Amino acid sequence: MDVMLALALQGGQMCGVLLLAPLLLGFTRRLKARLLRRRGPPLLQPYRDLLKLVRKQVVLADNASWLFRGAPYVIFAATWVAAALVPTFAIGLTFSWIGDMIAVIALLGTARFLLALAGMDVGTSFGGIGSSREMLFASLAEPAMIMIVFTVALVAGSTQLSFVASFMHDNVSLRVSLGLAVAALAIVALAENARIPVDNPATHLELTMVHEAMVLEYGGRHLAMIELAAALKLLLYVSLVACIFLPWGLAATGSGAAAYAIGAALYLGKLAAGGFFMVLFETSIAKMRVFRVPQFLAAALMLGLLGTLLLFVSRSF
Amino acid sequence: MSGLWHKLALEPVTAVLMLPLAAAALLLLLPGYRLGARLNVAMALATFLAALGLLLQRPAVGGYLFVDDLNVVFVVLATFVGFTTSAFSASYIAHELSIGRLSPRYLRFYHAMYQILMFAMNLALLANNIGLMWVAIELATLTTVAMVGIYRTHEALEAAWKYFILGSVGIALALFGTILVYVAARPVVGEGQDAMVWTTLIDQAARFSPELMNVAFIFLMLGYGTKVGLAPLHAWLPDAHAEGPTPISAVLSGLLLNVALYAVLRFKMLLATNPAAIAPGPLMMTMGLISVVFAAFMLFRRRDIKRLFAYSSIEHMGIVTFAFGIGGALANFAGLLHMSMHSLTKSAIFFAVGHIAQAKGTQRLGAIRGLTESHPVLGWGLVLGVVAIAGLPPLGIFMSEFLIVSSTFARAPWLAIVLGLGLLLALGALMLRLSELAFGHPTGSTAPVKASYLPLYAHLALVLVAGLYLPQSLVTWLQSVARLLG
Amino acid sequence: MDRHAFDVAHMLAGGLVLVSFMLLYQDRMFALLNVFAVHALVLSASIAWQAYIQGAEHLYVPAAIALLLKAVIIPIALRRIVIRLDIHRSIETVVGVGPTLFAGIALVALSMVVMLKATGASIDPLAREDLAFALSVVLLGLLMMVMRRNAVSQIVGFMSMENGLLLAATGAKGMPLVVEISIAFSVLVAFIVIGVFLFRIRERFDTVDVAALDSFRGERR
Amino acid sequence: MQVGIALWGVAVLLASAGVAALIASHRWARHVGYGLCLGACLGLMLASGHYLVLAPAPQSLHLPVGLPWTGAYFRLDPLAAYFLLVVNLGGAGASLFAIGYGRNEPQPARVLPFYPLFLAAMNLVVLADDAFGFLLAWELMSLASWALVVAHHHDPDNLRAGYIYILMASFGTLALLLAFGVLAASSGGYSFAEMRSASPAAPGLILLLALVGAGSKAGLVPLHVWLPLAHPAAPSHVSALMSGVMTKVAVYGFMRMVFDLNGAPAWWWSVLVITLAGISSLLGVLGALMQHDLKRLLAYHTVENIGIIFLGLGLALAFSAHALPAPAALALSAALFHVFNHSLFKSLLFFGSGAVLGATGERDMERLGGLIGRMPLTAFAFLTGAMAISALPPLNGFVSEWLTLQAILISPQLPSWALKLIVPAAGAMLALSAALAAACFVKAFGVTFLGRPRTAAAAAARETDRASLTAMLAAALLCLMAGVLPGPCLDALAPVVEALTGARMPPQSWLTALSLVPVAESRSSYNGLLVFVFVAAGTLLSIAVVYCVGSRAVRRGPAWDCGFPLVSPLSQYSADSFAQPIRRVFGRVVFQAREHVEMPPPGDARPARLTVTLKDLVWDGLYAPLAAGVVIAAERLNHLQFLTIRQYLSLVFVALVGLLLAVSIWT
Repeated sequence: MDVMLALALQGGQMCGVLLLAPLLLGFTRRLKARLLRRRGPPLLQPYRDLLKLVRKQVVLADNASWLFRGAPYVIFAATWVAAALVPTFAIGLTFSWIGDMIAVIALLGTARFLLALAGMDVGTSFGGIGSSREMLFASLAEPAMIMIVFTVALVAGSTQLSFVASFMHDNVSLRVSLGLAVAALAIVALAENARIPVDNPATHLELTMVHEAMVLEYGGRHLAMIELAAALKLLLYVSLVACIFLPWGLAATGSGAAAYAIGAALYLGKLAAGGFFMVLFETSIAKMRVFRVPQFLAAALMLGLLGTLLLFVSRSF
Repeated sequence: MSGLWHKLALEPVTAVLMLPLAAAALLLLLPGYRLGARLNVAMALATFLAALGLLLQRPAVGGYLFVDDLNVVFVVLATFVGFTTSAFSASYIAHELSIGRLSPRYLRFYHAMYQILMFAMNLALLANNIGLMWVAIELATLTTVAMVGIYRTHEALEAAWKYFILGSVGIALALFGTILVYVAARPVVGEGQDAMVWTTLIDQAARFSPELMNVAFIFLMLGYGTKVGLAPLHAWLPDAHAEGPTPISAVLSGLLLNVALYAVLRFKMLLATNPAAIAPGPLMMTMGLISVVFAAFMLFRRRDIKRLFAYSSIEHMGIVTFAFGIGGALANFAGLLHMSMHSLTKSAIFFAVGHIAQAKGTQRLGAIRGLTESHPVLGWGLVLGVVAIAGLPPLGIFMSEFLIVSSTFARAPWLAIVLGLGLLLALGALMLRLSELAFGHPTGSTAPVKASYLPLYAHLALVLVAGLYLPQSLVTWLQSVARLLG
Repeated sequence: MDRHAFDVAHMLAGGLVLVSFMLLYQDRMFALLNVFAVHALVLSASIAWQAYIQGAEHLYVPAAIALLLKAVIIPIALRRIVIRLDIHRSIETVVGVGPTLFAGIALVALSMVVMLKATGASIDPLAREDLAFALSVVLLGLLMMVMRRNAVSQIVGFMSMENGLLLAATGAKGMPLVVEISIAFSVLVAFIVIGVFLFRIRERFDTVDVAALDSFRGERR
Repeated sequence: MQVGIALWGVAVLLASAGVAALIASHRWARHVGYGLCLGACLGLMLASGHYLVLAPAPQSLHLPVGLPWTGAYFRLDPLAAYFLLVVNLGGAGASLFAIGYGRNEPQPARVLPFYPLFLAAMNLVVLADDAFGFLLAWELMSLASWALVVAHHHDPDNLRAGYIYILMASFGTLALLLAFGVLAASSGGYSFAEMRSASPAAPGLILLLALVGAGSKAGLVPLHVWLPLAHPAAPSHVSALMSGVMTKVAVYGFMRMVFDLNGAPAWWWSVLVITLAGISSLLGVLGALMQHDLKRLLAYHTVENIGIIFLGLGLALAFSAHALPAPAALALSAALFHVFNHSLFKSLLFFGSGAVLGATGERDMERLGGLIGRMPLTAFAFLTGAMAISALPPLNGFVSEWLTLQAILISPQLPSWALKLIVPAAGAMLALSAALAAACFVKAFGVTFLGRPRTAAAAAARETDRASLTAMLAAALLCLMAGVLPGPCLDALAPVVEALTGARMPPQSWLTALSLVPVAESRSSYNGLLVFVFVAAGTLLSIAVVYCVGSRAVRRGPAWDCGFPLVSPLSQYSADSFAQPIRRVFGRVVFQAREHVEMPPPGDARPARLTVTLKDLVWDGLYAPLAAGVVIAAERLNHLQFLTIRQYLSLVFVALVGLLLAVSIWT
């Protein structure tokens, strides 16, 4: 009986993640408009966009190859599995042990790898610009992420997200290395999700766009898949921050329905808070020049490395 | 006459000496060069078989001649390389005649001198009397000087003259050393004949006056060292190799250097048994090391193919002298092995170089390219030869260099490192030249040249087999000699 | 062997060293050849004297060879060659006569020190003296070859060195093969003289000046 | 018993070298030659696999060949068996590929005989159990690969590459020779058995020499300069062997000398190895990013992956120096597993570049493009290889990197301060080089296979033959299998790791659904199979849902060009332009990268010109001065050849007088 319950919970997590992602995107867009004194699109607008895109006819370039057509689905699936691995409302779900933090980062790496290749497939210079810059930012963001994982793993004694959350929940302690890790994670989250200081999700100006340049050639159902993947990635990062640094309210395995409900409610609150702080930060800063971003990300890498170094030197930091 | 015949047949020692002399006389008289060449090969083969006979039946130790483990190695090697070189020179001479560089009149002189050289070397190896050994080596020098100058070009004459002057000075110093050894031996061994007989000297050597032996060894080392071609005394060797006919270069590199080194070894053994005297090792090691490093550097700037391999001979003689300088059973074994491998490989290289120079009509390195394409058999023969001489496995020289460098590293680390770097430098220079010679677009004439490939590949096959497997009988024999050398 | 014999042998060997110094001193070609003749004469006298006091008849042969070949035939042959090939008569030295002589003195001192230290009491005094003088003659011969530029003077230097060797060989009492060695050496010297003549064949070189010879060194071009 | 079979396999290889030499120019020569090699490699693989599975006691065999009094010893122990498996797996793949690829080999007579010799030499290195046999096989391996590098000898660059290669190889062998000299001195004999029993006199010196010797063959940084020159110069199947397999034999050489013969490690060894490894991985990948020749790019990546392997080895040394066998076992397993993985995907990538070279005759990425349309299967295989080398999850590259990162996470237990600072830095370098590798392979795959063909040759490319394709797809499948089922592979490694570090990783393969738990369940676990299954299921589910809900209409049209038509394919991103941002960020420091733009004055029709100058600091700093020194010395000494006879005589005279003085003074 409890196997069915466990499977149901895991299914619930995966579907929940899928459904909430566009909602978070809608919420951030609306909040941003509000902060800029605009009414902003309705909360459920992203759902309508996705449905519209799915129903539209796909226009493919003449020399688009099988990679171009197949990539969106694999990108979506990889991001979806990664997002499902991060605990949202409960820890220790049935399949939570199939991958740890490094696996999550690597899955996102696979998605990015395929997206960059898809960008270059059609052979226009836009795809080239997008892929080249994306890989530049990735070559600094990914090591920063691994350094953050090192810091957290050295503090919590494990790289498994469920164990990290339970450890952080039990012995709450303000540590210098964790502070550095949060700052670094914030920077990397902004870069990975192509938010304001690194890349402007709203514009289509060739010189500035990175993520958009890669998907310029996509349309219809393929574009829907990629947009959904991007939303899932945003959700993943917010739930990652919530799971590691705000672990309260996560239901332990096998606890009652009430605990799960509280967990879900608190998770929604965390999402809203995460979205709010991100939008607040975005509206308060202008977009950086492209070659300023590597220094921005290098700062994240240095923070992560410093955190790891401190923990290597002595456990107490 | 029957007595002589009887003596000749039964006594391999006299056969090894008398055959070349008889051949020389015969060849002087024979007008036709083709017959002369064939006779030369036949007599060289006969001498080699006689030398093999020495292996089976050792004659008694005579006043003037004797055969022991050490010089049998050298005699068999000398006669074998002499035989294969004569086979090579037959086809080489044929080509030289066809392009007019040599006239038939000189060929009779050339073949006679060749056999006299064989006689002189065998005599030097078998001599029990150190004075007789000196005379034999001097005779060998004179014959090689005559043969180096045979082309009568300016360079050949200059090379011959230089070889003659430096050789004579070397011989003079060696004689003075021999006299000093006699003077040191006289109070202990008594006057006259037996103070010059090596076998009696080696027994009494412990009681000679050490200071006199030191001075004697210096003169002998510098005297015969000139003939070995060690570094400060090497000047004659590159030009003698480059300007003389290639069979002579092969004989020079393959045999004459070994004979001179054999003479130095004989006197080193005398000194080694005398505890009070200074150890001969350090002097030989320093001269050997200087030769290796000096020759390695000189290899880089050479423009003539035969001069390149002449300097390689200096380097390898340096290695062998270094090995004997270190002493001990392992290093001596490696030295003996290296010496035989070097003479086989270097003569094989000169066989290839001879035909290559004839095929391309020049000895300038810059003018010869793409041999493995224009003359595949010669090209790959040269590649195999250079790979062997550079000390790369699976050929024989790798084993001896392996033993020398690894056995010295434990005892004298810095010397082994200098030796290793010298070898590496030489390998670098040789491979640089080889990749220009053997590969790339072929230049010059690609007409096939009538060449005898048998001696070339026979030597390389022997070196290849020796690199992988040494028969046990040969090993025990070399080990006993190694112990003998002290 | 009484005192008297030792003094004569000692004087003759010393005389040979003195003549070697005179060889170093010469700067004219013909004078050099004459002094070399004297050098050979003193050598043959010393060999003959050794033969007499050691009672070794076979030593008279090298004495005769030294007298006949080196004192008479070779100087004359060289003189005729010098005239025929009009080799320039003056001898160019590398360092100058003064320093050469000074070097000669140093060499004689070195050979004395080396030889007397090397030959301890075990060897009879005459042989020790002979060896010391022989070594000095050899070294002076080598010095002459090194310090002279033209070929003929180098050859004379070589021959004087060879005379020193013969002095040593005869000095070592009872040394076998001395005759064969002296014959071998004379063959060598003969070859050298003929070599000089051969190399001198008109259409090849103008002079036998060793420096001109070197311009034909292989690989130079 | 298996060691006998192994030696028979080597004998077959040597025989096929002879046979190939005889029939080289014949039409069926390559089928026979490479077929024999394939068979022999498979046989050797079976023998070593059988041995590894049974894991009996080490078997040794003595032949009277080699050094006269010691003879030749051959030994099959878990370490040798594992590397035999890796060598022959790579060899089988390369031989299978070569059967097809061999047809566009201009001079088969120069490649066919040396190829089996090369394989035989590599097998012999792994089997040898005495110093002479080991070094003979080692140098024979270099000689055979040198002959293959100069096979295309009409191109002077190949000759230069071959020359630098043989020189560096001999330098490495000299270092190993000196190391064996020290080992033999303390143990009295040249056989490894004696060396193992006697504790060496100077283990630190032996480590340094082994690091120089094996490092130069593997391609650790200061000694790597020959690798990007030599590997691309050889025919592609040989480059695959050299990069994928020969570097592993070098790793084996290092492990045999340092882990097996050299006794207990000291703590500072690992500091040296880890620093070199970190620098190698970073410099290797940055070097690769700057290349636009496909095979040189792959060769630089070999340097990077060797850095990763040596990082694992360094960690293992550090843990065993501080008597922590369990983490040492984990680090060593990570390194050995990466050895297996790298030989797979590096061979696959070189096969792909060989197929491209065969189809288009071009190695320069700037002249390729759009090959995915014409060579779909090669593109798929190359993509799998690219994803594997960039350490992306479902494939095997990620698993070995994941294990190495887990090993780094355990290392705070190491007490020594130097390690506490160096290991995190090395971890950061590893992460950075993995990310840069992904960037590099997006460039390589994107510029070569995607977009529009830049030259006529690329446009006219045709798919390669079946044999090459089977080799590539088999390697790709193996990469996936190793990535999805790492448990059984790590259990196969266990006997090797136990032999060298005394401990083994907890048994993996029977855990719940084959997940990988290196230390403890609570610490970290990764299940390759389920990740792959979930991603595949996600993809199929999304396709199904979109297929049902959305439209299936597709219309082909011209690509979006912002209004002005982009006719020329040159407007696409080329390899240099793709790497330009990364070059600007990383290259300015590491390669002194400088860009110089010449704009013609207005009205002048001349094209603008962008020149990028890169300097190889290692070459300019270390090798160029060395070579210049040798040339100057040779020049100066050369004057001695042209002295006069008198001056030569004065040399003799000075030598004589000097020695006489020495004797008179000292005695």
